[in-house]
Amino acid sequence: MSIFVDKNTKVIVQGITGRDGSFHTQQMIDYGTQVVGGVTPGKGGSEVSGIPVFNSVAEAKSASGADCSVIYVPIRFVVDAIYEAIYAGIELVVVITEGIPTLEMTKLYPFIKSRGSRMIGPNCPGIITPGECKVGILPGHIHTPGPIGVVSRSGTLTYEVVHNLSKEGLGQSTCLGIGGDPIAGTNFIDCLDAFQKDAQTEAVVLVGEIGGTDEEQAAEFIKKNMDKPVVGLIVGRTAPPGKRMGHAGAIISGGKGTAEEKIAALTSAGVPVADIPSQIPGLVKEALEE
Amino acid sequence: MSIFVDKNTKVIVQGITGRDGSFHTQQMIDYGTQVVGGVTPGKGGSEVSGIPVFNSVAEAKSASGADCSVIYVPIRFVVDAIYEAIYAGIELVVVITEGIPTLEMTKLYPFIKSRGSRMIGPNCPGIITPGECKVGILPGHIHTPGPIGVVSRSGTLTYEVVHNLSKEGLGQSTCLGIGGDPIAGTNFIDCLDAFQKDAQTEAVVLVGEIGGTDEEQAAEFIKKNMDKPVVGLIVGRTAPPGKRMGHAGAIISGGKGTAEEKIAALTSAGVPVADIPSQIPGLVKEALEE
Amino acid sequence: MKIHEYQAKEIFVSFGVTIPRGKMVTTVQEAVAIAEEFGYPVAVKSQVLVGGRGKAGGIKLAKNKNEAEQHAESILGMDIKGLTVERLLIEEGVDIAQEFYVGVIVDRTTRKPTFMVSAEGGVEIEEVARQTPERIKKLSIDPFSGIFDFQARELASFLTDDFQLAGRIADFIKNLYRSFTACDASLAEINPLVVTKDGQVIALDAKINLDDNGLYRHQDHEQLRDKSEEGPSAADARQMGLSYIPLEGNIACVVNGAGLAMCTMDLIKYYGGEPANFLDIGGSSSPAKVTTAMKIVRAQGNADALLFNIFGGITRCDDVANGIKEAFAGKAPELPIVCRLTGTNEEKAKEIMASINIPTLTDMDQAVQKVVAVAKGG
Amino acid sequence: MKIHEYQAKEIFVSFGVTIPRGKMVTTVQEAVAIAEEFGYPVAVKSQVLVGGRGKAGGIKLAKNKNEAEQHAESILGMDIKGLTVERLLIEEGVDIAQEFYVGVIVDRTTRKPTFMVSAEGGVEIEEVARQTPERIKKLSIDPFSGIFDFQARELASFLTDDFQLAGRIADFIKNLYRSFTACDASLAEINPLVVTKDGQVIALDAKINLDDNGLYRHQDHEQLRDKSEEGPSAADARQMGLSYIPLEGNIACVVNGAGLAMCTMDLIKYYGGEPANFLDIGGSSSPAKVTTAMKIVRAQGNADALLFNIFGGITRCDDVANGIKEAFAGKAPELPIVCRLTGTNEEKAKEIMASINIPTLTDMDQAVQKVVAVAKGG
Repeated sequence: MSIFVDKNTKVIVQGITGRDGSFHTQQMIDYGTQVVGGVTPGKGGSEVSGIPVFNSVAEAKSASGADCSVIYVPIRFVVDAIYEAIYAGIELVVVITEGIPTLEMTKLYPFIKSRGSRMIGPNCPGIITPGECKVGILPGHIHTPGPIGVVSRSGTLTYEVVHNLSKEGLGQSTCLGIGGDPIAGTNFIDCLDAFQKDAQTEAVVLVGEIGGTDEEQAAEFIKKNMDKPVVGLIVGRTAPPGKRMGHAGAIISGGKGTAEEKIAALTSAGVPVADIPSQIPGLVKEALEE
Repeated sequence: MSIFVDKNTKVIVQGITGRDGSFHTQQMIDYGTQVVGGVTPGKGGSEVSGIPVFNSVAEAKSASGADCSVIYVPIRFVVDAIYEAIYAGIELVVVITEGIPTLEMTKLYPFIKSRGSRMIGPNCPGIITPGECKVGILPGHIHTPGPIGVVSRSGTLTYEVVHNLSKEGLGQSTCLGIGGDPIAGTNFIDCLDAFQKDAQTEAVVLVGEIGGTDEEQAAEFIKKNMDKPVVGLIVGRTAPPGKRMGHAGAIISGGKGTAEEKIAALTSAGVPVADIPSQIPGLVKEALEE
Repeated sequence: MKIHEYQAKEIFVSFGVTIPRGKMVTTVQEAVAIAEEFGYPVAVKSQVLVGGRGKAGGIKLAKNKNEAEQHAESILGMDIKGLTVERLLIEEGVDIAQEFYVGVIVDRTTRKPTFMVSAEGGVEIEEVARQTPERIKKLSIDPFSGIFDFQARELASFLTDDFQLAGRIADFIKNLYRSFTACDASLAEINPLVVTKDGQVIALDAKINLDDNGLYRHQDHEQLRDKSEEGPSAADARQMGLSYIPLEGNIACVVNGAGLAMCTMDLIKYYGGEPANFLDIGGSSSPAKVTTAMKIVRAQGNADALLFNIFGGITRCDDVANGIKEAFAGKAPELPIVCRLTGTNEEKAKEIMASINIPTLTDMDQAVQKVVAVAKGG
Repeated sequence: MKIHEYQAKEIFVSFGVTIPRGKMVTTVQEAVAIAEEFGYPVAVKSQVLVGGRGKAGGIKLAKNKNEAEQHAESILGMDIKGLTVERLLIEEGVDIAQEFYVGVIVDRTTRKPTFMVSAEGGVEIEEVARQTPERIKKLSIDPFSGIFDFQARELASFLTDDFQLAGRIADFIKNLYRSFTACDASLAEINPLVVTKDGQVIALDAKINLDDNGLYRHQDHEQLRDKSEEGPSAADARQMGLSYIPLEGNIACVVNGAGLAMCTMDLIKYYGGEPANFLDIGGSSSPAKVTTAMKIVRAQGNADALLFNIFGGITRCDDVANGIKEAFAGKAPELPIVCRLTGTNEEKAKEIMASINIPTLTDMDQAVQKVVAVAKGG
């Protein structure tokens, strides 16, 4: 078991003929992901890494039966590409592209909900169920199958955390980055809920950062709805207020969204919070032993 | 029993201080309708026929517990008034005002559905459950309580039909006009479905007219889903194609929407169709006797 | 409200839809001057609010000054389905490589703005729909979000396999949609949309029907109304808030409510008569509406008898009776009148009508049977 | 992106939001000339991209030419929270009757554009939110349909019982919303919105933060950027697609990924050091990004040691190593460098680093502990 993707997930790649799209298509195939088609308007009929390219998601879906799409198209076309995927009935859309205007997200979010689909991202590294399916740009080799769910607002920091877990023999059920934007298609609660219900997952690592109140809401959710142990990490303790720390969503504004508040919320929900990534495997092991 | 409104329905009047609004408020009160409040922005604190006036639907609803609103506001304000009612959580909105642009209806219709509310109209005479509740501008005195449901795209023609029924001793469960616009908040099928489920209703009279395919769809619905008898009347047999017969929706265009097609559809669904209104009571009695 | 081709094109061009160079003229001299300015060939196109102009000889191509003059002369003043041509659109000739149909309407079934496109350009779309429906692609648009690029591409791809050309058609389609919504149209249609030999995408013909219900928020659209084609009675009716449609029969009828008015027409026919008009005086009562209705019926001239059919709800019967009294102002009616008045203030109305010696009935069937007999001279 | 008050007001006024008559100037002479043109009193307002200008003495009222000159002279060149005042906004004085707060942001919790209004105008809204939250009204807007009239009225009615005035404030609010969405703002704030003694509704102060993610579709917004306040390093970083924030510490760090970069800063602090910056070179690998990062670190000047922390995923470690090699071009680094490189092409990177005599580590904790020790001179 796992969450959101597994060995049966059939993936199409929107923007497959682009630089990032073609590179990661090959990477996903190499990992064993079922990549069943690609989409680039006007390039229909060609192939990338042996995968057929279509002019539209509708065509790709009807030809391949895809249920998941990963989107690498340039920022100017990405919003339209997401609507296209949802209109075509794709259930899971993973958006790697960075830079969607927040006002577009205020429209996309309720629209996707109303259609019963799920979006992971935007501005995210993707999702991986080790040994089964990798969708996005995460480096496959650091992941090992196992009982730990990992969810993060970050990219490389997630790899750091996963690397630490794998090194200490803690394999992962599913790892995903939900993206660093102020509004994300999937948030911590969605993932925690799925991990709680997933038979393979025995504990969850939640990697948060400054900005917003997603971690506080996650803490509330954990307190009320989870019996599986959760271990936290919050970065940005040393970040100055009012400055955007790279991610559009990582900003302390109006005195809100500080690391202290988030750590306090998690701690009060019974979630041990690591000071540094290398403490995480130990905290997970302790939690599992209890 | 009845459909959509009954003696427990609590009604507010949007546009209560206007000419039509104040006149029909008194008429509704006289009929025995529970009119619990009125709304005219800027006139909050005043009274019309002893009914308190509020500045907003939200205020009127929270003060009165209204679940129904009837809208008489001028065309320039009517779309906003409808959204206001739905946002405030009003379950049934009856829109008397005529002239909403069709493109606005393409937005209002899915919005209201998504909120789980119902709109009757626009451009309609309203709805009456004889002896219990009258919402709109229908003349109350021609109605008598009884087992016949009446649904119509028209106003005065409905009165004509009801008048004929009452004269022949056929009282009504509920009578409503769904309005003469191309897109209506409630269509024939919605009403037929409700009448089918209503214990009081024993037979239904459906009064259609040229334009669109609502009657054809109703015929399809009757064939599949109804065991109560339905009697039909379709007007506009003599209407020339391409001309709007008063109602925005009453137009034969591209050879579609003729009376012949509608009559044929109803007949094939086992619905006897009257040539003229005065035949209706006889057809209803025959149907009830079978 | 229907508007002329040249007016539709003016709207389209303001939203970036490409149209041929052209100018509306009302005289032969102007037509020739514009043709000379544009160079030949030019199209000389009658501007009337009715379909089938081409078949009627109302659209001609002129290859030189002589032909331009001849065509302008023959088309101006021409009668097309009862309408007199008073305006011409002179348009630069276009080298046509391909012709398509592109239209957008509000679809009553899906309740959404809906595109229809077909590679069968230049022919009647209803004909294509009947004979080869698979050659039409329909696509509904979410009115909140508008048309997406992928949808415009999907429509364009149905018309051509050439991706570059599809891109230009997709842009055209997006502009067409913007025009459609911005002016509250009920229909915006390009037939044919042509691709020129040098690859341009152009609206060769153009049609917009404006939603009458949208006119109140487009004050500027009132000036698009061609009052000469509407006729004075229709203008009177519109200004007074009446719905009026002249018909061929000889029994005029004045009714309150569109459904009841249609029903009255049907009933006249059912009892062996022929209605002379559809005339709905609407819901709210006002003697002025009745006098206007009387004026319209008189102006139309083809009636042998007049039926009032009023079911008083909001409309008060006495208001109608007062209107009738006012309309005759003491003089005897010039044509026989049958009056059916029932409902609100029925008794008062009867008194008023009695004062001018017009009897009233309360039953619709009786009234219609009587007016049919009267019109036949019975 | 933050923009100046005078720029925000230019945007607002183009959407019908009323502002006082005003002009931006950069010299005392201009300031006086404009003040003379407007007549007195005028407000002399420093234009810097930081809050608290008033408290810092950056906003003054001039009652005559003398005062206008004095204030312009004292404010121009003034230092406000580290920023030098280079521009003034000279504004006509306004007779204030009432002051309100009106703002709209994208709320992360409701995921919708959300208004906040308060009758507590002119004071910090965060302060009001903390002390008297009931004096703030919040209302979320559906981004597809935009703000409805009834919502604008609801907000305005929270501010005043005067229905006429509420109507004008409601119009103001609708215009504010249009400005907000049209320019892809993340915040549009009027504090205070004032009602003048003759009943006008005016934006006395104005603030717009533009969503950085929206800039790509507003080419014209780039000219609003105040490069003088940004500094050359920030401009370099932006152009190269790096995220850079200078800090007070002495350990510079260059990291791939924002989360890992924040984590690195935290780790430096955790092990007893102080970070000199946040610097995220982003995902895709390019030696040019590394050389730019080096240039920025050098320009900042307060670093005693430099840490590279790279977790190679898409970023290839050898690209980073090549960038470091290029940046030094054979010369010895002017400050001690600690390198942590792990992941994609780690081995190749180690070889390159060895060729320029910089040892590499693979463990983040070790690397940070080492750089902290090095920076302390250990």
